[in-house]
Amino acid sequence: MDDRAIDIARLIPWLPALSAVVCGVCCTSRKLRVLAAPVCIAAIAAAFVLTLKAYPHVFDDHGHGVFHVSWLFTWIRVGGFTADMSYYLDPLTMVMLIVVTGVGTLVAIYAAGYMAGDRGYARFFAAVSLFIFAMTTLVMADNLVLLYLGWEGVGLCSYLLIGFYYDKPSAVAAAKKAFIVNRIGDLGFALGIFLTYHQFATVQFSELFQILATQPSEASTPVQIIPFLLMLGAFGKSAQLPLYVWLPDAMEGPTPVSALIHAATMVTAGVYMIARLFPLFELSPYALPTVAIVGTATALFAATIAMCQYDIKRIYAYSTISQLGYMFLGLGVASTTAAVFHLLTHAFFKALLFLTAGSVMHSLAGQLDLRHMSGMRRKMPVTCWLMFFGCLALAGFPFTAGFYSKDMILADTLQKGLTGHSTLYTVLAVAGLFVAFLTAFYTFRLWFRVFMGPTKYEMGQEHGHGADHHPDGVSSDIKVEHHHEPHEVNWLMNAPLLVLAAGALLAGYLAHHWIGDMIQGSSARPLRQAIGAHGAAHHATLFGMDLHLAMMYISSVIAVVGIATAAYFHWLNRGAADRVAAKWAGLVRVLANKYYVDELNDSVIVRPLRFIGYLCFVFDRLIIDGLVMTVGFVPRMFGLALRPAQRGALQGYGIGMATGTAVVVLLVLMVYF
Amino acid sequence: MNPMLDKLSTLWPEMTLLAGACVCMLAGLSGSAVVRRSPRWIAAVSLLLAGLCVATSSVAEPRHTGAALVGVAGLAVYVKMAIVAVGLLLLLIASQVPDRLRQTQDAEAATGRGGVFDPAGVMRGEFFAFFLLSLCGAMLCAGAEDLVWLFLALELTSLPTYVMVATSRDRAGAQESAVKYFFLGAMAAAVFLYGFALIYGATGSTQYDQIAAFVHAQSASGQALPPLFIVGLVLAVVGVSFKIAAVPMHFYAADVYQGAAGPVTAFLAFVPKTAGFVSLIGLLGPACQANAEQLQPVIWLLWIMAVLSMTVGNTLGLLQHNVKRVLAYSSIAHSGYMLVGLIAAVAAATTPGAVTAGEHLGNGVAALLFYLVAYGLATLGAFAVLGCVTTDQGDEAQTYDDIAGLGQRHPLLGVIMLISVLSLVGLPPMVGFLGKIYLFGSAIQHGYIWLVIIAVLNSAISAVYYLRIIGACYFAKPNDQTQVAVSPAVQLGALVAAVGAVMLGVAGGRLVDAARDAAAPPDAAVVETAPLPDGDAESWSPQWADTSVKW
Amino acid sequence: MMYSPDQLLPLLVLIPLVGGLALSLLPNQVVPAMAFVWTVVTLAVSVVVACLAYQPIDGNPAVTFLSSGDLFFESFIPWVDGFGLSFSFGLDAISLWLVLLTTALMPLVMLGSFSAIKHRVKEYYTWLLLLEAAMIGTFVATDLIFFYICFEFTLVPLFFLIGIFGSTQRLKAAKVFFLYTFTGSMLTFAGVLYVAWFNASQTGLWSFEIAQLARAAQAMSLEQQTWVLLALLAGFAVKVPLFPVHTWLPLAHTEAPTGGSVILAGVLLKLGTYGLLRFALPMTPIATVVYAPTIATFAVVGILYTALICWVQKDVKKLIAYSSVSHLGFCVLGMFALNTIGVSAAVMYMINHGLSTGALFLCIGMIYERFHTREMARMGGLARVMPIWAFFMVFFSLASVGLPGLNGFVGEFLALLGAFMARDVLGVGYAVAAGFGMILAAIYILYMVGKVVFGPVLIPEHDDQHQPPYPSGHTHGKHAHVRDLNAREIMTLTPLAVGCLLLGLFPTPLLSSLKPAVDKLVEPARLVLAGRPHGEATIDEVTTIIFIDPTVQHGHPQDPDAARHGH
Amino acid sequence: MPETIGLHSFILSHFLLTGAVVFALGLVGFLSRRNLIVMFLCTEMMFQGVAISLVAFSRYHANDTGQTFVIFVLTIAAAEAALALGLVVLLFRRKRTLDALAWSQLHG
Repeated sequence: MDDRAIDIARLIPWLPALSAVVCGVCCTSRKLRVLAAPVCIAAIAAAFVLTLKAYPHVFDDHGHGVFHVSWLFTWIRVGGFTADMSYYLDPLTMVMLIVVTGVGTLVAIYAAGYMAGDRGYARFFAAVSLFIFAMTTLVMADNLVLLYLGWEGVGLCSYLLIGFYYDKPSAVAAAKKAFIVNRIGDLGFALGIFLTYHQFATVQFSELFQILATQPSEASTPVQIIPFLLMLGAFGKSAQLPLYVWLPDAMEGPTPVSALIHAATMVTAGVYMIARLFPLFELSPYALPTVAIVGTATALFAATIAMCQYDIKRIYAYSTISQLGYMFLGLGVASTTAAVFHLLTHAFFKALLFLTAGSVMHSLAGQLDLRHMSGMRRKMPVTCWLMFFGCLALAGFPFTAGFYSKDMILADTLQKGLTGHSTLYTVLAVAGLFVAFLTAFYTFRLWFRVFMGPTKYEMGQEHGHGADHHPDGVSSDIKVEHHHEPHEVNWLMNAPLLVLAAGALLAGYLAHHWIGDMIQGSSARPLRQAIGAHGAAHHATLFGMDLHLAMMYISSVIAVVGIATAAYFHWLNRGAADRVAAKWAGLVRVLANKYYVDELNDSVIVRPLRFIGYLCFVFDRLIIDGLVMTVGFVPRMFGLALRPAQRGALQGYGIGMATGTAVVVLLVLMVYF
Repeated sequence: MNPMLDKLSTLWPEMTLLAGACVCMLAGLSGSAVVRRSPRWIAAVSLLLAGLCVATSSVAEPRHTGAALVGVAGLAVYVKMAIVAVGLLLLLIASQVPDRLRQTQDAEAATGRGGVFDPAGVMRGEFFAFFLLSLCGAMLCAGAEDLVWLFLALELTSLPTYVMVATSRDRAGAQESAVKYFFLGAMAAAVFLYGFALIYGATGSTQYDQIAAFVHAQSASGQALPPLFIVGLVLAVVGVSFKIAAVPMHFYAADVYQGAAGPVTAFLAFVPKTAGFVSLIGLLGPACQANAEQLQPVIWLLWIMAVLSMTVGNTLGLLQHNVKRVLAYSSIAHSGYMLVGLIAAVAAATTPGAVTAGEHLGNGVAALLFYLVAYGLATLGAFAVLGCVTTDQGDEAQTYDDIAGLGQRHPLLGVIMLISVLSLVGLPPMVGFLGKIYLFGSAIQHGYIWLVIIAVLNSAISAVYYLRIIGACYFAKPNDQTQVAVSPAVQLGALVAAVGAVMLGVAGGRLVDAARDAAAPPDAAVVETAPLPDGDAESWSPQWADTSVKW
Repeated sequence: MMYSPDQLLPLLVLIPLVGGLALSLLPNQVVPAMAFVWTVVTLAVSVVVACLAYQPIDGNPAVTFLSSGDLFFESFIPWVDGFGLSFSFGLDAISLWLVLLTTALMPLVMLGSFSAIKHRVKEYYTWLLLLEAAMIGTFVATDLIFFYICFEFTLVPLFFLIGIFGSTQRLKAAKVFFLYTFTGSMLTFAGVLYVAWFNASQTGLWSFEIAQLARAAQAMSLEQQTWVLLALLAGFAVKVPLFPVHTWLPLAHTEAPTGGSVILAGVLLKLGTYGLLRFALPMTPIATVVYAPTIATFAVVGILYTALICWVQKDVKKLIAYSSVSHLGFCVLGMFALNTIGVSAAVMYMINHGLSTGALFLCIGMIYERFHTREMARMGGLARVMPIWAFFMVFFSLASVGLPGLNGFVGEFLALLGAFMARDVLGVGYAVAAGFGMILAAIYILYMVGKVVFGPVLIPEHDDQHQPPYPSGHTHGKHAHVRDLNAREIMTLTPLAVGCLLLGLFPTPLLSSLKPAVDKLVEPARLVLAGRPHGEATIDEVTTIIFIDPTVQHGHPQDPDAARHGH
Repeated sequence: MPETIGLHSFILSHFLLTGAVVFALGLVGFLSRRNLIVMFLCTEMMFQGVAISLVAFSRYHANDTGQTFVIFVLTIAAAEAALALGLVVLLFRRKRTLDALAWSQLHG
């Protein structure tokens, strides 16, 4: 078994792990610190190469996807419960690995430049390599418990990286918030695993899928509950509606982190999990519709908030939540191909957008507010065009990557709506289109604000190299360049952006057939509700044309209209934008304050819980401890009661003894005779 | 041979002590100072001689004593040997008491008027004489087979102690405790004497075996025991319980233990208590011919006395600031624990087909005897350490801050106090724990679950004031006003007691077997059954008491 | 048969005992080093015992001493034959691993307290070594009274350690600690005597052999077993500490010296759970099955209740103390799931908690040595000033909160899984409720880490009379030059960190060795569950109490035998 | 009941009654009187009360055990008297008073 070529893939997670250890060692001394970046980049790149080497082996000789399980070592085995460190390699894994290691390498290269000169340089790369280890383990896991290990591992790395600038209390609070909200999701996930083991006596995917294949379509209620529990975990990790609050605050971390973790890879873990366990989700009739509804609701909700935000990174954060909503919609309508395709393309253009935003922040010394910058195209032409391509892809401009993937999702939703005659999916498709319009609008609102219009800017307060650095006073012992002019970033940082831009533009066209074959060959192919985008039911038509062709036209029109309105309001006639904002002041204020969700959470959950905690502490000290002390006091009370009898007088004792004897004798006489 | 003569043959140990006492008296009055200082050696020699007599005294040929609770011969040997052993340790500790009295020194010093020595002032001889006499009385209690003999023995035990308490310290406290001890003792004596009289009245004889025959006849014929006998027995038990400071008669204990000097209090804590318990065993022996429900009032009385003694001892002990009063209340509490053993013994004796010799844990009397030695060693150690510390006014250590920081100032005394106190609490490695297993095991054996639960909770309460003593020794800052004057003899005595407590705890097997043999019931002693090999008795099925939970 | 080392176990108890007593003869300067040597020697002996235990017997790898599940290396020193008492030693997998935990932690405790203890050094190390002897004695004892002796003797050393070397309220803490546990264990003493007597009435012979008592005790009626279980719980639940009787722990922990609190958290809390496992399960199976839900409710309430309390604590040591109560709630929950997964998880949990919480206390001790304060409000951002310490602190916090890949996760996950699988004993609600404990654990640990390790730098001003932080004595600029961990301190923490990681990634050697021993302990309870009555407990009396959940179908995975893994 | 020429039971009860009354008087006296010497005398009365009952029983059982017992009781009473008076002299020399209440410093 060990001679199989596929087993080379077992090394993929352990290279970054090794790099994490090496970078950890580099942290200790200033001289070694510079060494961290190359080690990290090399490790992730090597993982990427290994992925490509293992790629052909997931197909059998006539091209159909097949899965391999390669065992590394025994992890947990107790009383029939087995969860080993072994990997499940199939086309879906390959897609995810390409995304993770590919985007990972590019972001690492960018970060080498971006983080140069930072005091925690080696610590940053140690955390990034640990993240890649956790993400690859998550993606390649062969059983639910190993998936859970990767799951919480990425949660830990996001905690470490969000709280990278641990001097800032806001960063520490954001990191804590991220970890705890993820943990809430993970609880659902863990309970899902328990129920799965309880029902199917196994947690390994290979065995699970065999058992699921033989399951009757009408599963028993406990089996139907499993997807809802797993869904909780997915929504927690992928920042969907109830548990999305942590992602916008996660922007406290350095920008490469936001790009890699909070845009491209980690947040897609939820999508991957549902795709991987799709046979399980198909079992219960209500699971997938719930996923679809939550996905669309989140997309709409996040898009509206993004409209009125002024911080660049927060806009992109809400945009990510919105795009993830799309992916969940795709999964909800059993079109895993569309969902994973959108995941792939989104990883490219969102990483691009974040990194270009990083370049803007980098050159404006940490300035992030839209209102304090405009007309930067003269100062930073390359970044301007790179962000332009990213925005096009995000807005879904025809023939860009975003266009293909978003269109596929909306088409499949509409098709399910029309063929299945269920109004739910039609409504979801229409909502999806409206969100596409909003997305186009807020993306280009940002772009026109930043790059178009008169060139004026206010430098951010962080002086020195790299973006939102430590507050001054903390003597960072690196040379401080006092730039007062925004400048183009060096080529080391722009090179990866070019690759990402190429991906954002061309990935859609190149990959939309390739992704279909990959998903069909993996565990994520829909078995029961086979409506498959390219499967049967070609005959659905809309406006006389073939459905997919029609959808292409509609979404391109929406994208162009969106871009035009954004151009009008935020480039040509900014005054009009202010007038509209003034007219709808109430709505704008609500959206700007993110529907006051954070304040709601704080007052409804955090504060009362803390009060209950305080109540328990007082209860513990007063009642339980008090009770124990009073029980301890009882003997002393007896003593105090008996003490008067010992007052020292001889006759007193005599009387005591006499009465004692008399009482005893009388009792004996009375009771017994 | 004339029964009286062979009776005398077993009294050699007592006679040696008596002789020793007289020689001490005389030596005390002799002209030369050296001879006047010699009584403590004379006492030691006579004790050793007595020990020798006990060891060699022929216990082999048992006399048929009819229906005593236990074979008198076996019990007597064990008790006498225990008294000799603990007596020797007490002697070591008490050897300083007479010298500390100012009167004795002044009387010894050359008086201004040309060196005339005032014999009345010299106490040294008398103290040791009374010491030996009291021990002799305790030994007599062990051998008693007759109410009159028992009465005399009890009086012989207590009268010398009144004098020892009165002359132990020059303080008013000693005199006050002596007067209380004397008068209350006299009253208690009157009570139990009246009890004896009623028993005699009901049965017509004062001999244990005749009383046993009478009771046996009564219970065999099915009638209830005559009320006169029951009331007599109750009065006797309550009267004798003055010696062991059980509840109705416990009032004197605290003041007397506080007033008297440390070593004398140690003496009071062990010798009268041993005499008291042995007499109770003797007294209840004949009564046990009756069956359980006929003896219900007596068992119920013992149950009340045990529970009240434990509770009063422990709860009042919590409130004390004076270490000696704490140890006094702890001795009341320990009497309560030992009464648990007595109850188990009576329950065993009154149930038909009672337990045979091979049986250990079920044997209340053996547990009682074992615990007596364990308790003796522990209190002896504690009081010895107290005796070593003198406050700046020249008085003995009384309160907690007198012995503050003892562990740091004198590590050996600290460790001895620690071992003694831990043994009193009943913490495992010490002999006290083994004693508690024996006592509570035998009580549970006969269904007294609730009694054991109360006893266990009481020993938990007792931990509070014992911890205060350890806390004072180890946690408080050393108190430099007190001097720690340690004479070699006292230190040796305390050390032997502590080592004994630990060694017996760890290797207590010997003592357990000795106690079991001592407590062998009469019929077993008469019917020469081969003593069961240790431990792995062959499978025989003892007729167990019914397993119903009594109270 | 190669030499079976039954003399090793008495040696294991005697070395620390003799070592401790021998310390009093040595001069003060050499006492710490000698104490450390004694503990290392004990560790060496225990490792030898472990290797022998794992050694395959006459060549067949599957059969080792551990595989049979019953006691091995038994030896016997006569003590009081009359009562059937003897110092009898014996090991099984559970006690082997707990002995290893004890002997592994002790050298680190010694190492950790070299700089902390300056006065009365001799007493400190003597009491620690005697404590170690008592703890090892508890784990290797197979005679009920010998177990009870060691179990109760552990109180005395700690009473002195807290009383002499504690901080401000040490006297109250020592008193409450001793009396609370002592009262509980005295009730257990009564229970023990009752069981021994019941055995004697059955077999006619007094004996305190645990195996024999267990066999005889199962014949007790449910009512008798309830009383005995109550007595056992009185002693062991206080020690665990289970929810309502836990109030002594925070006081004892905060007042104990660093070494004392590490051992208190590391091993002494395990005496309670070990006692429950060794006695409650085998001796009173019917009562255990009947009252498992009640005890599990206490455990779960304990988890959530104390986790919330942790969150509002101001003193970091009190926070960790309350967290121990919460963690051990998981352990008890796993134990009373009464299935192999649950009980193995409980044993694993004991060891994990020992390592991670012991390490946390060591870290806090190092802070206390430098700043003489435990107030979280007065310190912050120490990562900036002490990066190595920060790494260890974060590492052990995550281990204790159950991050996968570290040891806490395996114990916690399996405990919850065990509780979830035990639908026939406990309802499914227990696992879900305990799951929320995982979230609360993350909340209070990150609250503490956020305040102490991260955030803006704040070095506590030592306004009281303590000498300046650690040896440096520099003036206080914005950055007092506070020394990070020195080599000794790193050497104390690294083994624990490696232990956590290894147990996290390779728990199977431990778990598989536990399985036979655990099965033997759980077997009586499982028989009761399966309805096969014992003694006179009639079948209907048992089954009416415990319904067997019929709804679970398809391979109810109680104990599927073949361990399947991917090829 | 041994058929002897002893007392009839109803006559016995008279003697027992007197013995008990004497005993009770002694007890009450002991508990109420302040003077130490009088207290001692009351203990003597208690002993005499017992002696009366003993003689009565001996006559009732027509054997001499009771009377020998009385002789011993008397000797012991004498010994106690000697000791009591010695003690009282010691106390008087210390506090110049015979009041029992003077001696109650030790308490609590």
